[in-house]
Amino acid sequence: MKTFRNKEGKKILFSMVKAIQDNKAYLSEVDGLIGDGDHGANMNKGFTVFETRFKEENISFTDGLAELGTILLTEIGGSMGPIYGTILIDMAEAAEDKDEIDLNTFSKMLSTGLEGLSGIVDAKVGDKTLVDTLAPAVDALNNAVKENKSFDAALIDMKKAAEAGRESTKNLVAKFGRSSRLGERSRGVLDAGATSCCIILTAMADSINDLLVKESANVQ
Amino acid sequence: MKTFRNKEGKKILFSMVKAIQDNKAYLSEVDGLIGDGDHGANMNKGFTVFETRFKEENISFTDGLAELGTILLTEIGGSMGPIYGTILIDMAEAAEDKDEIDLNTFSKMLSTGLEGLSGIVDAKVGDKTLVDTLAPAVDALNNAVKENKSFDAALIDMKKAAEAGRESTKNLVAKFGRSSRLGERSRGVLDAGATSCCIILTAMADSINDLLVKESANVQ
Amino acid sequence: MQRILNNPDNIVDEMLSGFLKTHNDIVEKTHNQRVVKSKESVENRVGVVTGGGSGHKPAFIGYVGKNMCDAVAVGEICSSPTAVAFFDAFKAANGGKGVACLYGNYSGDNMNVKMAVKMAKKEGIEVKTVVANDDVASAPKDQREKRRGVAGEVLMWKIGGAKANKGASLDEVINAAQKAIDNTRSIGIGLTPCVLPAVGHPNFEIKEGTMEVGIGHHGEPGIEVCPLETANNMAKRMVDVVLPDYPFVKGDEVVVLVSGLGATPVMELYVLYDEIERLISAKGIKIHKSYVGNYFTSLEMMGATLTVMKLDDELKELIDMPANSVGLKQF
Amino acid sequence: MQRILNNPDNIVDEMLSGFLKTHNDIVEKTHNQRVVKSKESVENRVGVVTGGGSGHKPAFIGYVGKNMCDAVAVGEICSSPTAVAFFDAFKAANGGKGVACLYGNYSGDNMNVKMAVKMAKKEGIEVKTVVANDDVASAPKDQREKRRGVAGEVLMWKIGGAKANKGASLDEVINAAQKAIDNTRSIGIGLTPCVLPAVGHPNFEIKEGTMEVGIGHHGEPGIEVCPLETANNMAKRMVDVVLPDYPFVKGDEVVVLVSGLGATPVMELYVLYDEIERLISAKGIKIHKSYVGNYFTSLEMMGATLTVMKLDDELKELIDMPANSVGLKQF
Ligand SMILES: Nc1ncnc2c1ncn2[C@@H]1O[C@H](COP(=O)(O)OP(=O)(O)O)[C@@H](O)[C@H]1O
Ligand SMILES: Nc1ncnc2c1ncn2[C@@H]1O[C@H](COP(=O)(O)OP(=O)(O)O)[C@@H](O)[C@H]1O
Ligand SMILES: [Mg+2]
Ligand SMILES: [Mg+2]
Ligand SMILES: [Mg+2]
Ligand SMILES: [Mg+2]
Repeated sequence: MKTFRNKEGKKILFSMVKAIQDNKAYLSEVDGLIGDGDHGANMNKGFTVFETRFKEENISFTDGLAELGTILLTEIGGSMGPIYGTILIDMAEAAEDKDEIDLNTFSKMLSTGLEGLSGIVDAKVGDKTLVDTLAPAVDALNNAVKENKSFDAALIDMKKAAEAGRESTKNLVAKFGRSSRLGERSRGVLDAGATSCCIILTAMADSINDLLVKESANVQ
Repeated sequence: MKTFRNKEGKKILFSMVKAIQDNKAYLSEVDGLIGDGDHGANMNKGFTVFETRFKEENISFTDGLAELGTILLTEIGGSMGPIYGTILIDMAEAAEDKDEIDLNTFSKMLSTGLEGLSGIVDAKVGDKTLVDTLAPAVDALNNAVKENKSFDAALIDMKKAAEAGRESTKNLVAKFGRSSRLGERSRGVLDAGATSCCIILTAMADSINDLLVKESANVQ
Repeated sequence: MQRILNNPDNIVDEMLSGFLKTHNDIVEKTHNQRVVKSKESVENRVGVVTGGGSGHKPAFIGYVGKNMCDAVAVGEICSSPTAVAFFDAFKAANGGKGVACLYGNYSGDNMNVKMAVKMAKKEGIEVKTVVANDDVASAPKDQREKRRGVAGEVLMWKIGGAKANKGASLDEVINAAQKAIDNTRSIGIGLTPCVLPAVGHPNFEIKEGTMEVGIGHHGEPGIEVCPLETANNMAKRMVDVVLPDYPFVKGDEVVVLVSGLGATPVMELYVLYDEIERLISAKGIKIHKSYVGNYFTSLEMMGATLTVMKLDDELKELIDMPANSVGLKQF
Repeated sequence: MQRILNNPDNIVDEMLSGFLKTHNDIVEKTHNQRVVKSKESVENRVGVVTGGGSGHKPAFIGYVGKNMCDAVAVGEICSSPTAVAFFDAFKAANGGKGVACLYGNYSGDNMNVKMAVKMAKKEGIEVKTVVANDDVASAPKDQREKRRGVAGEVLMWKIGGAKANKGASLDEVINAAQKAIDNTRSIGIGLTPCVLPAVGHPNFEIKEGTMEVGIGHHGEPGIEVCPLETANNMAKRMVDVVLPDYPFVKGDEVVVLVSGLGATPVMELYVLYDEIERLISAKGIKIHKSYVGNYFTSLEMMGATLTVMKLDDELKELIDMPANSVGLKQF
């Protein structure tokens, strides 16, 4: 109930893939309101390349994150390539030697991802980017660690924080990316990156939770 | 009642100008159905240049026809420049030495205009062009001369023939000009040139008729 | 109508004014406001003239320049220039060795050129003409004299202009240009109509989801309206009409020109050419040179034309000669 | 969507394939499918690289060639190329004297270039960058670092490419390109939106009868939406934003570039330029050279951009040097 096996983590990656694929049109729609309407296509492309390439492969959670990140970084371009590429690769590096991933490790992974992102973008919380989803999610995990919460409870906190973070972008004015040129006119609409980040984190949390349940079933 | 004075013919020219101006949009609309939709604009341009240039001038019917024809030929281009330019200039040449214009002269003028046109276009009656209006109008005048009809009766015949000619184009397939590329698809619609030609001849007939009435009033 | 205009009636004059300011290294004005001439000298060689309606940028004025046309008569939008403009263009291009007037087969142009040639004759200027009729879709093969001239005119000008600049006689220039157009076939596919500024609404319709095969540069209807196809199918359709008409066969060497009709993104022209090249090469026909871009447009129509010209030694040498006009520059 | 497409996901690759076939006298492919290089040698001189999203034809690949860029990284439509593509472009343009990467200020490009520069450093290739930020409408003057790069990039490439070909050092090339962009200001007016092929509908709206002043190349909203104006008023509006920002003043010598956004008929660009020229000249500013045409587009958007660059002796010499790229040829 406290950990999941790194080598079983392929399921997590493929649930992330499916979540992005299912939301392709929605994400483009969100991006279309104040951006250029391609966020769904951008994300879907990278995630689907990963799916095709690793469908038949045995791959661990951290190796998969690194591979997915590398695909985004080297084959997708745009903003999403470097942004999600950096987050995922740095997440992977933070735990690549682990067989079992517990809350502490997972929390460190996400923090490292956020740090990596800060190295390449200047956006802070409140700037109406995916940082508004990712940063509170990281905080939620860190707090859960501090408060000794269980992994599954922590995941629920993370999801809630991510959702709240995503929702917060609605009332913000964009400061980075294409929508930033809109100024006040960008208010009132979700940020596309914050939305996709929430979708990814939610899929991650839900499928980790499934693995935890399975683990605990095995243990019992 | 049998003639009008050449030097009083400016009124005829300006009634032709007005008729074209009033029908600018209509002619473009007709041309738009199977041509490129500019016939009204093309005609209007030349006729309006003439209006502007000769509004304040004293000019006879034949001199006016020659000037209008020259403007069309040298300043308007397209198909209408050479076509109407040739018709009008040749009409003028057939009577430039006349002080009084009677039915015989007028009939010869229009015949000469049609001949001039034949020199530059290959279209015959039935090819869905302005020839379908002009040729029967010429025939009607020639017949009226043969039958010794009065000028005003002849003008009525000419108008009827021109109208019938214009209407005949509806059921024809275009053989010349842009609409000819349509083949069967050009059937069912009036020809733009035949329509403008009918408008011009009708205006001509009506204002000649006014002059004739005035002449006869003077004589009585 | 989302357009950059002042009074639509003045658009041609304003355009010419802007054009002359921008390209004063290549062109200059003449005393006739509707005639533009090249800065190249025509002294002691044949002059090359063309002319046509406006709205086909870079045609027609964009093809004035070194080894291309020497003077151009400019008409209103989609309307032939006046006879006087053609005549004045002949005068501007006359260097004493005669003038080759290379133009497209439209009734207005035919009439005005005919009258202008007469005027020139009276003044002792010898003018001979070639009438481009490369548009396969505009009449059956046995009525080639009825076919319109489309983007193949660009190749005709290139050949005629180059030949004139080699010092050839008027007959030689005319023969080369005539051979160029005789060896050339084109077809267009239209995807959206265009709006004449003075009219304000499209004067023909192409329904969303359909395309018009064989459309003319003024929206003259084509041979078939059919459902919109993929780029590859459009390529096949165009190649299948153009190649058999000449016919171009295995072993031939050709020039291929793919032109956009105006508003189609140039990126898509390359997508189309990619497949056209594959299809033509697969038939054993060698593409010596290709041109892809907006060479002959119709305001903001969407769609594209394909033009193929068969080369022989003379045409090959002439097509490869440098050119410096606004619409065609090659080193 | 009336477009010439196969699978929208493959459009960039198909376009590149067609482009390479057509322009094999100027460009060649590299082992990275998304990197196109010039046929000109970079041996023993600085190489010039750019890159950006697709859909801006002739930008970016159209500016590869003699005295222009040496290699270009190609992205998806309106999306930055990958870091790896930039890196491979650096390698392709590296002749041992370093590489100048001259690109536009977009967040994706900034990130990918930054990563690529790091990769290059590891391999011992020295890369320095200039980020174009000529779009006056995209941020206030005191935040120039936030401004987008638009059509002024073409002038930056012309200057950088010419300087590199004169054998200048990397720092000299960078300084010239930086000066070029520092001396350059642009603004765009959008009249219609564009449709990304993979999306299928416009992702922003410009209502019929209105225009968007200051619009970006990807439809980034401008500074003002107002009722559609005459060409002359648009010209005034553009000139009135661009001139005071630098500011360009009486006695200055400048280059003016008017680019269409894609679907606006080129004829209308000349109408616009005609008035722009009048307004600029009336201020006592001398136009040394002007470019009017589709130099930097956004698929099938309608509208136009105005770019003005102030010249000094160095820039004047460099802008006048010949160039042979698909998008810019001058003798
Ligand atoms: N400079 C930046 N810093 C942080 N996030 C950014 C930045 N630029 C873009 N983003 C994020 O990327 C999202 C847009 O992604 P996407 O539409 O795929 O790329 P693009 O903006 O290149 O079209 C935005 O909603 C925002 O969350
Ligand atoms: N070759 C021709 N012979 C006779 N009439 C012609 C010919 N070409 C065009 N026309 C006439 O011209 C009319 C069209 O005129 P207009 O629209 O002004 O010119 P354009 O066809 O150049 O746009 C046609 O309706 C037809 O009557
Ligand atoms: Mg986007
Ligand atoms: Mg017409
Ligand atoms: Mg017309
Ligand atoms: Mg994008």
